[in-house]
Amino acid sequence: MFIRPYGDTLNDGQVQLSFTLPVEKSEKATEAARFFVRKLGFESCEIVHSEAICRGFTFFLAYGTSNIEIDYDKVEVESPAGELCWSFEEINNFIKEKIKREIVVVAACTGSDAHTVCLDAIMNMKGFNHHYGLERYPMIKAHNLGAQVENIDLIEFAIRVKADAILVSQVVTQKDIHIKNMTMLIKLLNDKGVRNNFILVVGGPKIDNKLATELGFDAGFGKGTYAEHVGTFIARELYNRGKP
Amino acid sequence: MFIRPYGDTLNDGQVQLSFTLPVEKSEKATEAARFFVRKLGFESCEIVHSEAICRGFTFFLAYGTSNIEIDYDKVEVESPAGELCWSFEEINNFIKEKIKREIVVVAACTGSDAHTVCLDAIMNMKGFNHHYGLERYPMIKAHNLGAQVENIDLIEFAIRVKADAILVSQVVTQKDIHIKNMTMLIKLLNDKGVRNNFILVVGGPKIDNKLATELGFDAGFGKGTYAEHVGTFIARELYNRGKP
Amino acid sequence: MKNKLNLSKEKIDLARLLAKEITTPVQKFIDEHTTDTVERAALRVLGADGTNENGIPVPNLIVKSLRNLLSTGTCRYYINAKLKKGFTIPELNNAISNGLDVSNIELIDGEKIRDEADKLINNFSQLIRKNVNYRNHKISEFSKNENNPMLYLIVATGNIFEDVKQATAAAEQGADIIAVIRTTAQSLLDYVPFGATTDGFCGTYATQENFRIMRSALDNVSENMNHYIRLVNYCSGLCMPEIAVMGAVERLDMMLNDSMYGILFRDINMCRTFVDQHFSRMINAFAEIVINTGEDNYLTTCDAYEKAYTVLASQLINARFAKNAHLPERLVGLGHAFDIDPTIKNSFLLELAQAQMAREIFPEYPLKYMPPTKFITGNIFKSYALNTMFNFTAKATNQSIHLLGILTEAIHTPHIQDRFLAIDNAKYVMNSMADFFDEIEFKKDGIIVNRANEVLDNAIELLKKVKNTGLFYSIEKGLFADIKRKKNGGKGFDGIEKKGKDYWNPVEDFLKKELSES
Amino acid sequence: MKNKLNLSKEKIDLARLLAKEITTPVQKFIDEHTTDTVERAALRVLGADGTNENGIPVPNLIVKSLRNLLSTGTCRYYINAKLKKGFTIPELNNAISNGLDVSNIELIDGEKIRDEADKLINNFSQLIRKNVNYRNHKISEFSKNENNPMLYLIVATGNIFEDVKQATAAAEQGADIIAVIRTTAQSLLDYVPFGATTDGFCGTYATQENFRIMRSALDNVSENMNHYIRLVNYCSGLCMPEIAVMGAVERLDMMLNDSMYGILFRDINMCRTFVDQHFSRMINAFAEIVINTGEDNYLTTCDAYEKAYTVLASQLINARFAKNAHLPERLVGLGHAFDIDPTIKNSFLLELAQAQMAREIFPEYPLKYMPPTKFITGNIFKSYALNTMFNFTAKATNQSIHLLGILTEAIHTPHIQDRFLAIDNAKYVMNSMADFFDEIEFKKDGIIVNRANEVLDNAIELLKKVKNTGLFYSIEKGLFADIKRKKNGGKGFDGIEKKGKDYWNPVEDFLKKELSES
Ligand code: B12
Ligand code: B12
Ligand SMILES: Cc1ncc(COP(=O)(O)O)c(C=O)c1O
Ligand SMILES: Cc1ncc(COP(=O)(O)O)c(C=O)c1O
Repeated sequence: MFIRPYGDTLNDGQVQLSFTLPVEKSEKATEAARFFVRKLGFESCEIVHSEAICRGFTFFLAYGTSNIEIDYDKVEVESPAGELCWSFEEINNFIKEKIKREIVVVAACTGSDAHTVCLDAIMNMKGFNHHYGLERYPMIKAHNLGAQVENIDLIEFAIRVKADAILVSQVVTQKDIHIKNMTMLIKLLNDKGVRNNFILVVGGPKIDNKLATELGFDAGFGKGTYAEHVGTFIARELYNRGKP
Repeated sequence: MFIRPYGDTLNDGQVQLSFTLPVEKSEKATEAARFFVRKLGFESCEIVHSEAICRGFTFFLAYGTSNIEIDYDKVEVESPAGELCWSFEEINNFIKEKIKREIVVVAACTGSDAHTVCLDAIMNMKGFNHHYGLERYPMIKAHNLGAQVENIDLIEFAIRVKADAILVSQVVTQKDIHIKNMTMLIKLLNDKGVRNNFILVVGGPKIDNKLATELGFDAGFGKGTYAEHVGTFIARELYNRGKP
Repeated sequence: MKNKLNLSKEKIDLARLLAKEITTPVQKFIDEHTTDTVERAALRVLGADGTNENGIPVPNLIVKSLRNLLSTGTCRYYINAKLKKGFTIPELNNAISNGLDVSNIELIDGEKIRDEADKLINNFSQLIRKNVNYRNHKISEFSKNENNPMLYLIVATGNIFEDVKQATAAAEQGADIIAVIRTTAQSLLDYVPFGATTDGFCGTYATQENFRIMRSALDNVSENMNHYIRLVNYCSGLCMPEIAVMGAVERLDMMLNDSMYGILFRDINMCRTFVDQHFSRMINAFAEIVINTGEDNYLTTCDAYEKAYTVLASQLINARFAKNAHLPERLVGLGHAFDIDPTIKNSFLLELAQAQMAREIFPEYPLKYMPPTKFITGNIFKSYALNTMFNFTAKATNQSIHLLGILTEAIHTPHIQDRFLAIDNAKYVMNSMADFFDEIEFKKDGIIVNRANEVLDNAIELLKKVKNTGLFYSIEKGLFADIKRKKNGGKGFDGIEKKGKDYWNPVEDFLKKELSES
Repeated sequence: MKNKLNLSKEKIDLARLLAKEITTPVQKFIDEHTTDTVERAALRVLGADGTNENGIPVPNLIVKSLRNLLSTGTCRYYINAKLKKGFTIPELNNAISNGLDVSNIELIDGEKIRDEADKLINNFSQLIRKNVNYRNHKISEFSKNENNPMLYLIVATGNIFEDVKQATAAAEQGADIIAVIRTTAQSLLDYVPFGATTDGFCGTYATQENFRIMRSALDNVSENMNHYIRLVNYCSGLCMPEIAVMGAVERLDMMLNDSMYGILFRDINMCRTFVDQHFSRMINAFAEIVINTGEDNYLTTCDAYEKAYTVLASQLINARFAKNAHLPERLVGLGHAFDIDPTIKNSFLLELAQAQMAREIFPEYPLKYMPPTKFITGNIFKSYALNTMFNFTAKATNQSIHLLGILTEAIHTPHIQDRFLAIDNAKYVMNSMADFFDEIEFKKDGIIVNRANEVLDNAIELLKKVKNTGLFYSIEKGLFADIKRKKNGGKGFDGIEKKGKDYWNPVEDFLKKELSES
């Protein structure tokens, strides 16, 4: 099936754009904006608004018509880590029956990142949107180290409590600081030779499974994740590894 | 000078997009959206929001980073008809001194179009945004035939009052109805052999000089036009044609 | 409902009285006249339908052949032909479309014709009553899913099948009401096109088949969503009464229908319009269709701040004409709009004043509130903010029918996501301030209260002038929307006929009887 | 100003009294202690500046060498070294950065040291007074171009030179206030970085040079626009007092500065924070810098509806600590936020209640109102609607410092057009309802009034509990923002020192004297 954007007629290819060009507002600037949109590959383009937003900068709103089609059947999607998702009870029962002991999980918001609420949504008793956090799971022993934790402290803690899984939250991403942070964690784990002792999970609004696995994590979770997603993944992964 | 869109760093190429794809919301749909944006030629793309807006349709918001640069110096812009713009007094004086008689102008909103206010903004005494309309000009005899006027009636009226200029307003543009309308006007004028008796001007929010001249008009005026723009153009054009 | 504006009851009563006095002589004129389209509408009630091979509708063929007999009414000839030829209605329509001239057929006994008229009208009235019952039933069945105010969305692709998709999507998104915008300038056609159409400009032809297609699509989605979706079209222009009949049959729920819109904004002859609106409103009343009046057009044409009082004056006149046509208040959706220049200081307070004033002067009427349009630009973000304030005002003043502002108003007819965003905005705002109306009071002698009183005073002034001048002559003088129309000018003037002594219109008689009884 | 909420004056007085009683024992603790950074701040006032080749700032070098003498105060040694060596201040700083250890130098006569201290402090105070005069002059010169509430915009590129461009653009777009967001986690550095920087993450290092660069850029644009643009930074974290000194010197106009933020949200030791905030506030008071407190953080961390009363409780405590530091009310920008889940029915009414309550309880304070952030998603249109309602609330309740919501809050730090759209929205809304505040009254016992009273009651409950428990122990128990911090835990704990009998801090003495006189 080939698809294109839809405005009010199938395949009309309508796309809305907005951007700023570093030039004074003028007819020429508008023409440049139109030219830019056309160069992006739009068949036609209407600049519906232009406004001088400060000296030397003009803001444009445009609608473009695109002929680009994509073959929807051929779109491949990395199956997200959270695709399989059991309920609170199912997770606990699975752990009880298959792993037969409490799972130990250690979580932290690492580096300079201080967005505790994001990790808390997964960890805290109360959870998020009426989904309890991992601390509430009878079969999970959950340690939340909070925010601005150094990678090395996290690792040492995980070793000390014999963690099964390490959960990392990364919310600040400007200038790819999260990538540096995550890469460093993997490197430290490898240096200590303990990488394979843990299931390694990372989450955050700009994280996805693809990025996470590429960097050497076992899974990555993005927006809209609940504790169940992570719980299911860890329990199953632990079982699959035959670790219990 | 090469320019690119600007978000917060020179040449960062940041563009905001939104569009709807005719598929149910899913990870795959999001991947398709990302794929689409990449295929448009964006270097990188972040889908910042996706929402199921009704059965079978998903709305996406994206930010893309574009490497496309445009050479601003090479952007060519059809000098807009209203580039030169005299004041109310200047126009009247010019007519008085150079043309030495009242100019006759006939205006209408043609075809099925009934957006009188757009034409009124140019014609009425009161004008628009504190710019008087042509009716107020002592040296211009302005006839406003109103809306939903047939092309043929407009032409006949113009012939009858010996108009110097015919002004047409076109606001409704869906399915290019304005183009059909404008083309028909030119054809009828040619058929009657009177095309060159008139300065032919068209205006409307989606009209520009390029389109107008391509279709055979003498000028086209878009958003933000005032009576002064049109008055200047007509007076000058009439003088240039040596018609007075 | 608590009043907040401290408007004088005496003044309101005076304004109503003036409106009554203004319409009285016009109503007299109306009662004495018929028009082409009133006749065609009556014929449609009896069953006239279909077109000839040139696409000319059967009702038009009939009325054309009876041009010289119009003053006696056309129904008699249609029924006479049926009886004389022993045709069923479809056979008769078919014969007419193939050239049968009903004016040539000798008239049979009046009694028989009257009996047959009763039968045919009975068919019609059964159908309409069934529609009304169905609608009432569905509305009460699904009432808990209705928004308040009701959210009204438009579709305007020009293609009825594309419209259906857009309308279904809008309903799924949460709309209560779908209006199918009509193609540019259909109002000037002196006939109603036939069949399903796909070639409108910025709107879709109003045809009975298009009505049917959309109604059935919306009935479908209504059941899926447990939410009765109301359907709107335009009962306006040169064929007002006929479209009323078609809407009644196809169970439309609302109709744009104004007593003066066609005159002012479409240059349709005023005598014609007054007669047509009356007949069409009787049909709407019988079919319990809510009419929506078009006062918003004053504000897109003139300055909304300066001419605010013309809206109120027109509402009063519209309301009075509606009453004359036996429309109960609950079926009269008086129009107004949020269209004051947003750069004016305190423009929002002025909007609040106007909306609250309408609410207090017309407590029992379902007010139709139009969004900002004139000051909407291509800056879709700014539009979204304006629409947020508009949504706020509607809820804050308890409006009834809320036309959603579309962020791309200045760009194109709505795309599928434009409607979604509009509904999302309205739902957020209205839920977040659900009880605001009950929570606040306005300062005595504040900007809001003073503005409302000023507008009322100015409306009374205008109404007094109109009363003294007479409505016909007032329009000639341009007292409304600065637009001047000649009493004998404009489109459709030749379609008016003074009723003769022997004028007979069983449909009109039926409606009058029915409506004055109820 | 007219009160609308019918809040009991007795309750408000009680709440204030409780806050006073809560801070009294803490203030005693504060008065008895100094910290590393208080000493460094005092040294900076005297002139200590620069870094050594490893980038360690001179004030840090001095304090480090005096670690064991902290209880006597460090200023005496710095001045002593200057006199003994016959250095100018730059020469002295240079020597220290090259290894001079001021702790080793024999002390000269106390009288001479005190005289020199007076001289140095006089230099500082002249400079600050000049700044204050300049600011006051410009503010009054350009006052007619100031918005009300003032519009506060952030820049956060991480690069001071890029920040300058963004800030200039924002000022041209109509901002009154520019905040340069600080790089992630600078608050945890126990020194202040030096020089111009370009490598921050989601914010730019707070350095004196960066302050200077931005100040001069904004002074430029202020003149061009005839509009004094205020500059904000963070006087927060482990170096609170030092940043206060830098801000005073570089004529910042506002500082984020909270008495408990660092404790709760950055795990900085509570004793340290209390001492630091006091000293920093005295500097801010002297330099007439408006502080902005951080109560909004409670609402992004906990549920804004449930924990609304914690904001009020914290405001009262912050206000009291500010008073203890001689900050007049006009310099205390108490923070709060519009961050209730927007899907809650009547959430807007609840926001209105909270904002109006803050206004009425703190009539003389410049309230700092934070935009919705937590419920902002990638749907930038929806964000724009939320921000419209937020702008409405700010104007409707007469807030003072209005942080503009940015439509891309959930996506990135603001792009140039994001700020433009934010200002455009605010200006539209606020102009369209300019006089709303005076126009409306709230229903007695309505949702708004009841909510405000409920929040006040709950805040009093919390304050009572805190008073009985003691502030230190209350924080240990997690009474604020559900966060528990140990009295002896957290960062910077080892930087606290009990003042000895011979403790001498001429800067503190000067400030106390100056401020208690004025
Ligand atoms: C609340 C908030 C704050 C609060 C945090 C309070 C707290 N106690 O956590 C405060 C005010 C303190 C704050 C501060 C800052 N913030 Co902030 N903040 C936000 C905000 C508004 C909401 C975040 C939030 O609460 N989301 C709700 C949670 C539940 O959703 P979530 O993050 O998506 O989490 C889910 C998933 O991502 C996933 N997940 C997340 N972590 C993990 C971990 C694991 C293991 C798993 C499995 C899943 C998972 O599951 C969660 C639940 O579904 C966002 C903007 C926004 N609206 O998104 C900005 C935002 C995240 N902040 C931002 C910034 C820059 C900052 C600062 C660095 C600014 C500064 N320079 O001072 C500071 C400093 C903080 C620091 N040192 O890190 C930027 C980040 C930009 C970027 N991408 O780089 C944002 C996007 C705002 C912006 N546009 O500038 N912030
Ligand atoms: C007001 C309005 C109306 C009013 C018109 C009132 C009146 N008496 O004119 C009413 C409510 C009646 C109306 C009706 C319709 N409208 Co209308 N309307 C608008 C609206 C909101 C504003 C237009 C306006 O007043 N602009 C102000 C004027 C001053 O600006 P302007 O048009 O740009 O004019 C300037 C220039 O263009 C130029 N100019 C214009 N004409 C000329 C002529 C000359 C000679 C020169 C030199 C210059 C010139 O100078 C002017 C002054 O600067 C626009 C949306 C919008 N916000 O733009 C929709 C809009 C134009 N309408 C639209 C539509 C579809 C209709 C209808 C056809 C819908 C329907 N099917 O029923 C109807 C029917 C009208 C018909 N038969 O034509 C569409 C057009 C879509 C398209 N591009 O095809 C729009 C864009 C709305 C939308 N998104 O759907 N409309
Ligand atoms: C009463 C009424 N009729 C009709 C229309 C639509 O216009 P047209 O006459 O072109 O169908 C409107 C539009 O606002 C209206 O208010
Ligand atoms: C008082 C205060 N300080 C500082 C900050 C900034 O965070 P950081 O401590 O990371 O600089 C905030 C942010 O909201 C704040 O309110």
